[in-house]
This record gives sequence, structure tokens and C-alpha cells, in this order.
Amino acid sequence: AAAPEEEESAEGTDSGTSEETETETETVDYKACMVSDEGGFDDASFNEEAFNGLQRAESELGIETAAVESNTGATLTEYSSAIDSLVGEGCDMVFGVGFALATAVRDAALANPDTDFALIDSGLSNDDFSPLSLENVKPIQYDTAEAAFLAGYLAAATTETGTLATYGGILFPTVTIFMDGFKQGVDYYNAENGTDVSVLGATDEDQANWSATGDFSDIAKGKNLSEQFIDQNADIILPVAGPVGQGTGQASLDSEGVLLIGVDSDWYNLEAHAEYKQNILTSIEKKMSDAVFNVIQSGLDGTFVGGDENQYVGNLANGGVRISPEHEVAYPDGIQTALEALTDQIISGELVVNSLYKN
Amino acid sequence: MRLELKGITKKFGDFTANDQIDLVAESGEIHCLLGENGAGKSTLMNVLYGLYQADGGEIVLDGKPTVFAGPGEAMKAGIGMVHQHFMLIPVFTVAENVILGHEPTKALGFLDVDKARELVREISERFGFDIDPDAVVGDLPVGVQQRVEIIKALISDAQVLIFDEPTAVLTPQETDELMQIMRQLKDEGKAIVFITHKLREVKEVADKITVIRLGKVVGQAKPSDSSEQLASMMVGREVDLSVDKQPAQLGEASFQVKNLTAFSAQGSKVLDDVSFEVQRGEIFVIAGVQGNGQTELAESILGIQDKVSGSIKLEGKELLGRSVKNVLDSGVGFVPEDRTEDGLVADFTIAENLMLDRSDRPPFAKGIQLQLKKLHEFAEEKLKSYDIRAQSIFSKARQLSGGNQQKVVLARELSRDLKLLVASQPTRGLDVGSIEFVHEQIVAARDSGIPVVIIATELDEATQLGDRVAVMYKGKIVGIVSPETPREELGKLMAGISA
Amino acid sequence: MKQQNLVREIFSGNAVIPIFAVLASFLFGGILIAFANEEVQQASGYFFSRPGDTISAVLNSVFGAYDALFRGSIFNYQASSAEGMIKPLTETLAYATPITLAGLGLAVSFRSGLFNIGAQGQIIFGAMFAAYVGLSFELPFLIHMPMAVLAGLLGGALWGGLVGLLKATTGANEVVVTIMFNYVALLLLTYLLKTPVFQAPNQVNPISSPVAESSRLPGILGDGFRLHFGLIIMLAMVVAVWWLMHRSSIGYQFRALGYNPSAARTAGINIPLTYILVMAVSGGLAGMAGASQVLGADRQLTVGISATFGFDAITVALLGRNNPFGVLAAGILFGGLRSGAVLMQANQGVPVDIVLVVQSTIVLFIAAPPLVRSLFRLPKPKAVQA
Amino acid sequence: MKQSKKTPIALMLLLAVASLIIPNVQGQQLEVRVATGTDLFPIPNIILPSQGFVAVMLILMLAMTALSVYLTFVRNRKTPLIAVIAFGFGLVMTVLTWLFSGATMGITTLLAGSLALAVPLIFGSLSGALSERVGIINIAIEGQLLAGAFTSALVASVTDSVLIGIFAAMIAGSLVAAILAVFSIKYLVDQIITGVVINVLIIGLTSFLFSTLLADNISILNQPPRFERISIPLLSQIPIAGPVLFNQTLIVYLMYLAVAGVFLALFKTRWGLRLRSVGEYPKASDTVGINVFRTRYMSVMIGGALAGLGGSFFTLGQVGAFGKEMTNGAGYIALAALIFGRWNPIYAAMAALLFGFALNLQYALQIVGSPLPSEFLLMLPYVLTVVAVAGLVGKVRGPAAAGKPYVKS
Ligand SMILES: Nc1ncnc2c1ncn2[C@@H]1O[C@H](COP(=O)(O)OP(=O)(O)OP(=O)(O)O)[C@@H](O)[C@H]1O
Ligand SMILES: Nc1ncnc2c1ncn2[C@@H]1O[C@H](COP(=O)(O)OP(=O)(O)OP(=O)(O)O)[C@@H](O)[C@H]1O
Ligand SMILES: [Mg+2]
Ligand SMILES: [Mg+2]
Repeated sequence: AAAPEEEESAEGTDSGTSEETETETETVDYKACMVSDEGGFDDASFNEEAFNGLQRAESELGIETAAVESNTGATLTEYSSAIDSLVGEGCDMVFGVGFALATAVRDAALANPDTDFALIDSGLSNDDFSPLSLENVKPIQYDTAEAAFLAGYLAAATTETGTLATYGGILFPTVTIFMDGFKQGVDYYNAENGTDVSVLGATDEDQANWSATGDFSDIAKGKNLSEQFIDQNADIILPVAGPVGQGTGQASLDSEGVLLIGVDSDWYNLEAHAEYKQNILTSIEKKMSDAVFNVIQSGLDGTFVGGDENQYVGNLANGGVRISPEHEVAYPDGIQTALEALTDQIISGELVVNSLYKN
Repeated sequence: MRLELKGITKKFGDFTANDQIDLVAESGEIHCLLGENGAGKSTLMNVLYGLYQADGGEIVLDGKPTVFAGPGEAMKAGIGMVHQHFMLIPVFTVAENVILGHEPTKALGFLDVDKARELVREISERFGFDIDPDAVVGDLPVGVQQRVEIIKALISDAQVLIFDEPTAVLTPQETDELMQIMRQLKDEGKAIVFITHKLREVKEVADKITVIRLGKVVGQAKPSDSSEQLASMMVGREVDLSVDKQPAQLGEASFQVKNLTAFSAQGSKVLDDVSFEVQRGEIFVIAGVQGNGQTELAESILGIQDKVSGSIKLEGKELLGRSVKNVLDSGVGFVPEDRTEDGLVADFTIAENLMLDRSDRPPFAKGIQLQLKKLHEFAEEKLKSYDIRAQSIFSKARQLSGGNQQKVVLARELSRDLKLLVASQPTRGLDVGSIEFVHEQIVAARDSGIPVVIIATELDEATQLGDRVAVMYKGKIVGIVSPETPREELGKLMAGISA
Repeated sequence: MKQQNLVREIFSGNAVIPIFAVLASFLFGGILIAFANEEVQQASGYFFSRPGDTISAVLNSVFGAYDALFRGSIFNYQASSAEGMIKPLTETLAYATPITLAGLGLAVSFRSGLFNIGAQGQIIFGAMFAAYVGLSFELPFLIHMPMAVLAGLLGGALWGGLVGLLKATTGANEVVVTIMFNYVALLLLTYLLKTPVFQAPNQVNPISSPVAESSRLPGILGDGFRLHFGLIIMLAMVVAVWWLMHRSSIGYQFRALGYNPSAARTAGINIPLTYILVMAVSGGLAGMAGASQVLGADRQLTVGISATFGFDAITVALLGRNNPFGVLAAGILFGGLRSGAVLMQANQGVPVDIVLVVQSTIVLFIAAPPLVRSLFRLPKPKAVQA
Repeated sequence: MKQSKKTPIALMLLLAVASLIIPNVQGQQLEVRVATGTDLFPIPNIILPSQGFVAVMLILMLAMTALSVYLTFVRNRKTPLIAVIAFGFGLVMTVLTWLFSGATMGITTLLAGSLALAVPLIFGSLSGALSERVGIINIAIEGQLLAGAFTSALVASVTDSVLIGIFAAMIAGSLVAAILAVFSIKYLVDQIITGVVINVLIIGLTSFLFSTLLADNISILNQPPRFERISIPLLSQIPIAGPVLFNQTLIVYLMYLAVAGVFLALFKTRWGLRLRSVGEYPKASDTVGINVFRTRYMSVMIGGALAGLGGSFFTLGQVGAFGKEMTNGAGYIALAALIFGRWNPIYAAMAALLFGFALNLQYALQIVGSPLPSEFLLMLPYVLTVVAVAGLVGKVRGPAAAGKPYVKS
């Protein structure tokens, strides 16, 4: 059976909020809870995007919520005890945000069959890493490469210097999937148009050798790395490093004609990125807030279905990932239509963007 | 100026270091303060100088009761002090040390270094010192450092000057010079308080003598009193000031040093082809002005001197090039020159200090397990036999007075099976009673049939203790003479004039 | 009169200082908790019309938070089962295990005059070595588990000993080297977790497979609890370190070096060798903390395996005055705060960062008895009065 | 003491590394771009024949190594610093040629970025210098930087003034320093505990205030103005040095002044002499009437103010917003630079610059496409520091009284 959120997920976040805010006072006897990974809920990126879904559910569905933010230096044990505590607090549904929580969610789900769980960015597995399916756990994953592909194509079409760049915080697979899709989009554009646009920071075949700042907190390093990219002629940069990406935004303010691409949510609309929003070409959105909201709603409706076979993989087809609409930076002529065509091809399967979700 | 201390009491915890002490220092007068190690002399002076706050009594300056909240105020009131433990910053130059606290400056608080140098030169000249104002103090031999301390006290033009054992580290000539200076100052109308353990000095310069024991004034003495009288007043019993020893029973020459040459880090020669032999049952004294290579010689024997060549043989076994541990294990007892720095771990208890060089072997360890019971028995025994004055074997070494610290080092070094004893300035800073005891122990070691090497700067000690006396000058042995050699002749040798 | 003396005796003794220190820091933390609380914020909006609301909101938020801290770290009286009630205490001890082990290691080095701030990296090395043994072999439990723990010890000892070696041979300052080695160790771990050396097969994320059952530190109280055999090892190490430092000749030499290196040298102690030994022992204990995490708590190797234990350990070592039993007490305090923090957040929505604030103020107050005395107007102890 | 053989051995080892690199230099030429937008006249790119250039550098390194070997083993003298620097120059140039041969090396950006990464480290190490020289070990640099970063972002956002922002940062930094000072001077708490704990406290406080206050009101509370670049006429037009050093923001100029100022104050003034005496032997200072406590408080707090200023560079100089734990260990690196630089402000600044350069070079390597995984490149600055400390610096001696409280009887 298809997961219930798939019908609705194509809708944007903005459309839902305005009409339903009045329902907020009426409380429902349902509690949804969430545990973040290291970044915390203010990271202007990954965790914040997921947390928004929880908050939206609180205000629109009138449910109760609780959240535990993990500190830098949280251990697996702490993730486990955070989830245990939330279960103990009577949560009906608990979200684990990030692959780091996979083991903790699995153990809690086994111990608490009556509580529903959802796990973002990872599936479940047994100790030997054979896939595991649990009735009460819904994995939520994203084939971000598809949207990143579009962003790469767009960037390749937009660049004036013929040089793009990308970097990660730490090269986790959930990070490199952005960079990889982006690169594929650029290559596709090159092949199609006979151009030679290059992607700095991901030149090597071996993904391990791609660029990274080393952490997800030192914004200054992001700025520095970006300046070097710019010095090597790059004019569009894709930072996949949470808040560190703000450094790229700042670097774009210091040089003429440099653009950046956001990740996780539409940075154009986020206050943290407001200062340089005129330089945001687009963002590769991973619409976790929608998924979180929808899964909560299914729990509330009693339509929640867990299990590996019912995992949710956000992709272009179901609207779980997308690139943000055109804002201030105008796309080159004809690119909008080209992007739409590519989207259709990807959805239809005619065009395959390689990623770890497709092999 | 007249400075009066009335009923000063100072306690450290439950321990009373000064108990109702009265003392007067008057213009144009040298007042000597005598007392055995730990009697409370330095404590009293530190109270006077504002470094310690008294628990009772008062300081009266020209008739006015005064309270010094800190040394700054004492200085302002015209008091200067040469401290027993150097109050010098080792990494600063002589000039920087001298001007600290009253620096000549140019605009914006920038130091006037030229003026500072000038000041040092001026004072040096006035009192006949020869000191390079740009030398780093830590590199200077202690004797020179003491002069820097004295310059510091003199430069502020104080009316009351306190000298706390300045002569413990001076050579006889330097001591004579200092006494000359003190007389000069006295004639200028200054009041001087002088602390020393050397009765010869007391008798030479004192106008008044106050003796304290166990924190209390036990009485006044006259400079004309005999040394024996002064000594027994201090210690509270009869003291024999001459070293009582039998003629040496010489054995074979089991310790041989041949062609020893060493260089300093800067590349200058600090030991220059030194050769000598010491026989079993003989005390071989190395005399000379400090800084002429004695330290390097001792450290070469111990194995911590770098860049050294030649040979050092003990009972036929070459010591040079071996590790310290190996040298000690060969039966070398070593009393270092600087006991607090090299001889003791101040934060260890007396007991712990007593096994410092034997902690890894019987009787103190079985495997790696310490045998604390054995250690404690051993320590109790040493505490008694060496008359170490401490509350218990568990007292920290830092709580001991200097003399008692030295006894701990000697007790440790002499209680091993020795084949050689090397002791540098074993009685520096000790009171007469302790000196008597230490000398007895050294003679006893000699009489047990081992060669003994003593490094001494005190001529009296050298001649009384030694069976032969070698004089070092600029890294060389310039002469080996009998202890009966007249003082003047020895003095000439020490100044580098060969016999 | 007599009773008054007794009261005075109690309040002037050092034993009450920690209690009042905790009290003082809770007061301070309480201000922040109230400040962050939504109800308080709302009620203070109309403070002047109904001040009672604000006050009760403040009290509710603060008491709620500390009640949760208590229930999360010591005893959960609200739990439905007896098991649930004592569980928090076991969690506290589970967290205290790695912190105390690493703290013991640092205490050894601090006592010996070496300022090792590299526990973080040494924990990582211990964890990597233990994980490697735990993942690569199939052996009977009685061989495998001890072997994996020893591997952890070895890993930490090598990484720490290397610092000692550098210091002994080149004089390199251990503070600089250990700071740098922390980063190097973390980067190496991050890299290796993406290579087949550690990364689990069929796994895209940088996580290792769980270590073999036979290499794990077994649970002490059964499945419901996270407390594992590492606690026993830790307690054994407390005693072992005490024995090493105070009853063995090696520890005696370590301390001699720490107090007075030049006297140690004159007494024939081999200084370079002792540097290496100290750092190896220190690193080895931190390495066991890593092993305890991999084999007992997490059971798999992750990038976050060392958490902030290595930094906590610095404070724990010094707070325990480098005395093994003091370190144990301080380690349990830190474990309790870590464990209680979670419930404070889950139950009361108290931001996790407040725990850091409370934790650091507790330490400052505990370390400064005169401050606590003057804050609470406690009488001075006799020795100070004199 | 023997003449240490470390320097020649280190040089020989590094020479061996260099000669491994040299055969791998590919590409015909190295193009060096010096020009930036602000030059007085257009500067053409410098084109160097890669192989030839490397050969010259190799000769330079060989000569310096030979000199060092000769001096150490034959003459028994120390290798002069200038020879080591010349060797280092040759080595760096060799590595750069290897990396950039066939591509364009933007030397100006590379150096400017190194400076930017070093700025907070330098301020931090100045704080360390002022504090440790007076006898208080300063582990709390991290907390001082972070407090400065947070406060300056908040205050500059609210007041819309960078100047008020940095002023506030300095106050915040010195308040953090005051905690360190009070606990270590008055309450005799171990200085290292105090430092470590202060860092935790400040991380907790700033993160707490960030999530409860800043994150919800970004546009009012966390969008500070940033420093404008001020280019100094003439100086800024010197090739390379001009844009790197003299087309900078106010805070960088303040840094130059601070380094020079702290150096002069410490070593050339009465104040500095007294301060250092307190850090070496407080009792001796006391005996000449110097107020040990006041000197300690003053110096530690002035240091804190400088570190606070350095912290504002993160927010007002670089990023334009505060982020949780954004200093990310810079305080510890600054501490390492301080020790590496032997507690001397100028050497410490050079150590920080070296670190900044290594960090930035490593990014350049990532970009040019290196055969090594990013983690290994990220290790470069840390490993390089260890190599430098072990190979070239060796044993250093800090202020003798650092870490020891002064207690009067
Ligand atoms: N800071 C202190 N704390 C505790 N006890 C101390 C302190 N300073 C000195 N004492 C003790 O006070 C006594 C007097 O010490 P003081 O230094 O005044 O002796 P002294 O007469 O100068 O001896 P010496 O001739 O060895 O210099 C000694 O027993 C010493 O152990
Ligand atoms: N600044 C200086 N000016 C003049 N001579 C100096 C200076 N520094 C050292 N010397 C001389 O260098 C030699 C070695 O000095 P050092 O301090 O090592 O003496 P030492 O043999 O160790 O004697 P001590 O027993 O005092 O320690 C001595 O001759 C000393 O006088
Ligand atoms: Mg004295
Ligand atoms: Mg000497």
C-alpha cells in the first residue's frame, strides 16, 4: 500500500499553513516527538527542516509535541535514552532525525511495539546490516540526487565562467548524494550542449577525495573554502554543510557575480540566509517537513503503516525532493522548460540519475 | 632612624614561628640576629618587611606605631631587605632585576634601559662589584646573584637594611667585601640587621647581638663573647666547633679521574683536563671560588654533564657515559649542591624522600610493589639517628627548615652501600649544631673506608674536613695541597695564581 | 550550646560544600530555565496585572526541570515498575564509566606533571583498536572480550605514548601535541569509517557493524539496563590506579617526576622513559574508555564514539584532585548530569544547553569552597580561621 | 648541553620529502596570478617554468640543509633562523608548484585567506600571552572568543554599528577573563579547571541564548552589519602584500596594532616588566612593592578584551551571523600557537599564520583535486604543527609561575 503522504506531498509548505491556523487551540490526545542529531534544531538546514514539520503539526493538527535536541558529542546511548525518555513521556510517535539514530530507533521500536516510529535518512537493519522491517517503523529517505541533478543542469546553464564548485561538511553519503547528483546534472548538460563546465571540489572519480570543511559548525571555514573556489573561477557554489553554507553566502557578497545553491529547504525564504538571498540561484529541497507532517497525520488518522516495504523515498515523482522555484536570479532563456522536461524524463524513468537508492 | 619590634608573634597554623619577639635596630648600628635553623629569624624579618602579617605585636618606626600592608609600604618607609632565598627573576637581566619596582621610564611608560644599566654600573662601582648589567641572572653563579640582591637593596637608598644570610653563598673574599660595605653603610648612618650562621662574621661586624631559639629571644650577647659561647647560646647545648677526626687510614686509590674535559652549551671549556685520584678512607676537598667548574665536575661524575670526555673510574669501572641510575648503582652517594632543586622532592614526605633513588628495589620495593612498612621503619630509624627535627616521618619536606632538609638528603645518601661519596657544599646555610653533625657523618663515611669528594667554598670547611685540598680555577685543578697550607696561599691559588 | 557547635561543625566541614555548590548552581541554572520557559514568558507579559502567575510559572518550570533531572539521573519515583525506578541510577553509572576511565588516565598524567589534553584522541584510538578486534575475530568470549578490552588499552597507550616519545626525544610540548592529535585521531576515524576497515558491509553510512557478541562487555543487570561490565572494569581501574600511583615504585617515580623533575633526574630516574610510560598509561586508560564505549555501550564504532568524554575527563580529573576515588566521585556527578539532561529536555522542554551551564557552575562552585561559604554565609573551618 | 641535532635532521627529512615530490611535478608551467581588482595597474600573471623553478628551489633547500649540517656537526653552532625560513620558503614553493603546475595559482587569495583564518587565532594567542605571562594559564581563550563572537553579533545587530559591536565584544571577552581571574586568583581554583569549565559554560550560555533568543528573531538580533574593507592608499597597491595586508577590514588593522602593541608593552615598558615578573616569581615582585593581584587581574582582563575582539572577527569580520559553537576549537589552536610561539606575541602570530596557511593550503589542495581523501588533507595543519613543534621548536619554557596561585601569609 502506498504511504498516505504521497498523495499530498506535492503541495508546498506555504499553501497549507495559512488556512488552518485557527484549529490550533483545540488539543488532540496525540503526542508526536522528535530527536535531532548533532546539529540541533536551529541549523537553518537539515534538522530545522524536519522540526518545522513537527511544529506545523502541533499548530495545525492541535497535537502535543516534545523534542530532544542532541548536543555536540552525543553518543549512541544518549540517542537511545532520549528516545526511551520520550516513549516514557507518552509519545505516540517518535521521529529520529538522521542516520545516526538508526540503531536507537530500531532498539526502541523493538522494545515498544505500541509506539510508532519514523526514521529520517536511513533504513533499518539488523546487526549484520541485513535490511530489517518493523511494523512500527517508517523509514523516510530522500533520493536527493534527482533534485541535485536539476540544480546541476541549471547551474551549468547559468555559469559564465564555466566553473562550478561544491563541498561538504563531512563527506557522509547523505552529503555526497547532493554533490553526486549535482555533478551528474552538469555532465548531462555538457554532453547535451558540448560544453565543458567543470565542478571543483568533486573533480576526482573517488568521492572520498571530494572537498569538505571537516565539520558542520565552523562557518568561517565555509567562507574560506568558497573564496578559494571563487579564486579558481567558480561562479556558482553548492555547499552541503548545514550552517557552514552561510559562509558561502557571505563569500558571494564579497565577489561580483557569484551565486550559490541552498540545500534541504528553500534558503531564499529562510531568515538566516536573507542577507544574500539575491545570490541564491536555487535550493535543492528535501521536503522533510512535509513528510514529518504527513506521517504524523497518518498516525493521528490511524492510517500509519510502517515496515521496510512502506518506506518513503522522497523523489521528484512524489515531490519529496525538488528544486526551489525561480526567485531573484533569472534563469537563462529556455532553461525553465528544459528543467521541466528533465523532471518529466526522470519521473518517467527515461532518464536515470544514479544514486544509492537505485542499485 | 630607629626601628623597634615589640612583642611580635607570628603563627603558621598551630605552629608559632615567632613568639613575642622584641628587637631594636638603630641608626649607625649593625645588629646581628643569631639562631639555629628554623629558629624564626627569616620569619621575623619577613614580618618586619611587610611580607607576612604579624598575629600580634607592633612595629614602631621613630616612635610611631606602623603597619605595613605589604613590602611596598615597608620600602616606602625606608626599609630594604636582602632575602635569604633569592628574590630575583632568573630570566631577567641584572639591570631588569635591579630596577624592578622603581623603573626609570621614558615617555608612555617605555623603559629607559640605558638609565637602568647606568644605575647598575654606578652602584657596582661604588661598592666595588663587577657585574654585567645585561647578563641574565639565571646564568650567573649564585655568588654573583647574591651581589645582585645586595645591589637591589642598596639602590633604593633605604635607611634600614636587612641582610638575611647573604654570606651563605659568598666566597671568603666576597664576604669580606660585603662586611666592608656594611661598615660603610653603618658609617653613613643606616641601621642594619644582619643574619648569619658564621660566628666569625658576627664577631667581626656586630655592634649588638640578639639570639633567638624556638621562636623566642633567649638573650643578648656581646661581640667579644667567644664563638663557643655564642654557639651554645644558639643551640642550647655545648658545641664542638672543630672537626673531630682521626688521621686518615688510607687504602688504595679506588677513585680516579683522568683528563676530564667538558664544554658548556655555549661551547666554552668548563672543565680543562682535570685529573686526580682519591684513596679509600680519604676526604678529598675541591676548593675554589664557585663557578670554576666544580658543578660540572660533580655532574660529570653523576652522569648528567653533556659533552664531556676523559675517564672517571671507580674501582676500575668506567663511570663516564653511564646513566645516572647506573652510576648510583655502582655505589656513588651524591649530595647535590642545590638541595631543594636537586636533592629533594618538596611535596613528598620525609619517608618518601628517603627512598628517592632506591624506590625500585629491595628493601623498598618487591617487584614493583612498594614495601611501605619497611620504608616507614627505615624512616623512623633515620629520623632518630640523624636527629631530623620534624613532627613525623610523614611531614612534607617543604615544611622542614634548611638544615633538616639537608639531613634528609645525607641520611638517604649515606645509608646505601657506598663505594664513593660526592657531596657539594654539604653544610651551606646550616647552623653550627647541624654543621657539627654533618661533619661527623662525613668523617664516619670516610672511616668506613670509602673515598670521599667534598666540594667546598668555605675555606674553613675545606681545611678542617679535608685530608687533601685541590683548588679549581677556570676549569683546571691548579694545585693539590695539604689542609695545613696557610689561608693566604690557598686564597692565591683560588685567585688563579699557581703555587 | 553543644548543639550549636555540632551544627557549626557540620556546616564548616568540607563535606557540605558539594551540596551547597550544587544548590548554588541550581539556583543559577533555575534563572535560565525560567527565562527559557514559554509559560513564564507568557505570564511575564502581564506580570503587573497578575504577578502570581509569573511566580507560579517560574516555580513550576524550575521545580519541574530539577524534578526531571532527579528522576532522570537518580531515582524515578514516577516509574511504573521497580526496574524503571532504579534505571536512572544505572544510566548515570553507565555514563560515568567512560568519563571516569578517561579521567583516571588524565589524573595519572597530571600527577606526573604532564598536561595531557589528548584524552579525546586517545579514546578514539582505544575505540578503533577495540572495534577492530571486536569485528575481525571469532573467538570464545573468555578470550575475545578481554582481548578486545586490552586492544583498546593498547590503542590509547600507543597514541598517548607517541606524545611521550615526541616529548622525550624532541622536547615537543605535550599540550600542543595532544591538541593536534585530537584532531588527527578524529579525522582518521572519520576516514576509516568510510573504508572497509570499519564500515559495515551493505552500509552507506559511516557506521561499523556491531562488534561480535563474544567481544562485548556483557550487561550487568540484564536486558532492560544499559549498565555493562565496563563499570566493573572502571571500578577495578580506580583501585588499580590508586595502587599504581601510591603503592608501586612506578607510580612513585611518576609522582617524583611530576613534583620535581630535576630531583628525579638526580636520583637516577630515567626521565625520557618515564615521560613515555606516563603518557602510555594515561592514554591506555583513556583507550579503555573508548573500548568500554565500543564494546559495552554503543557496540559499534561511529564518528561520535568519543562524545565529549575526553574534555569532561579533564575537569573530572582535576575536580577529583587527581585522586582516583575523587575522580570516581566526579565522574559519577558528570554521568548523572548527562543522564538527567535527557529527561529534563524530554519532559520539560528545557534546552539541552542549560545542562552545560549547570554542570560548569557546579564545578566552579565545588572547586571554590570559600565562594560557596560566603554565598551561604557558612562558618569557616577551623584551620582557615587560625 | 650538546648542540641539538634536531634542526639538521628535520631539514634532511623534509628535503627527502621534497625530493619525493619533485619528480611528480607535472605540467609545463606554473601560472601565478597576483592581480586583484584593486591594483593600480594591471599586473600580468607570472609564468614560471615548473621544472626549472623547482630545481632552483631544490638547490636553495640543499644549500640550507648543508649549511645547517655544517654548523651543527662541524662548528657546533646553532642553525640561524633565517636559514630555516629560507628552507621553508623553498619547501612551500616546491609544494605549491607541484599542486598548481599546469593551473593558475591565486597567490593573493591564498595568502589573504590564510590571514583571515589566522586573525582570531592571533587575537586569541595575544590573550593567552597577556594571561600566561602574568602567571595565569588561559585555557579559556575559546570561551573568550565565543563570547566575543556572540556579543558582537547581537549588539551590532541591535545597534546597527560594528564599532559598538566590537566594543561590546571586548567587554564580553574581559568579563569571561574576569571569571577566570577571580576563580584562579581569589578562590585559588586550579586554573586549568577554571579554563576548561569556562569554555563549557560559554558554549552552554551562547548556545542557549542562540536558540531561545537569536534563532527566532534573526533579522533583529542576528544580522549584524559587517566590516567594510578599508584600503590604505599606496600600500594597498603593492602587488601581493597590498591586497593581502592593506586592503583589509578595521579589525585586521587592529590586529596589527594589537600584536605590535602587546609585544612592545610586554617587553619594552614598565608595565610589561612588572607583568612578566609577576608571572615568573610573584613573591619577588611583591618584595619590590608590585601589587601581584592587581597586576594579574588587569593583564588577564585586557587579554580577554583582545580575545573578545578576535571573536567579533567570526561574526562581524567573516560570517555576518552567529552560529552555535562557531569558534569550533579556535581557542585551543590559539593556545597551541602561543606555546609554539614561545609565549612571544610576534612568534605566536607567526605560528598562527603558519597554521592559517596550512589550513588554507589544504583547501587549495582539495580544490585542485588531490589524490588524497579529504580527511588526510584536513589533517595537514595539525600534523604540520606537530612536525614544527617537534622538529624545529623543541623544548620551550613557559612563565615559571603560570598555573600557581599566589598566596600571602
Ligand atoms: N610559610 C610557612 N608555613 C609554615 N611553616 C613555616 C613557613 N615558613 C617558615 N615556617 C616554619 O617556621 C619556622 C621558622 O622558619 P624561618 O625560616 O624563620 O627559620 P630561620 O630561623 O630563618 O632558619 P634558617 O636559619 O634555616 O634560615 C621553621 O620551623 C619553618 O619550618
Ligand atoms: N654573565 C656572566 N658574566 C661573567 N661570567 C659568567 C657569566 N655567566 C657565567 N659566567 C661564568 O661562566 C662559568 C660557568 O658558570 P656557572 O653558573 O655554570 O658556574 P658553576 O660552575 O655551575 O658554579 P656554581 O657552583 O655557582 O653553580 C663561571 O666561570 C662563571 O663565572
Ligand atoms: Mg632563614
Ligand atoms: Mg652553577
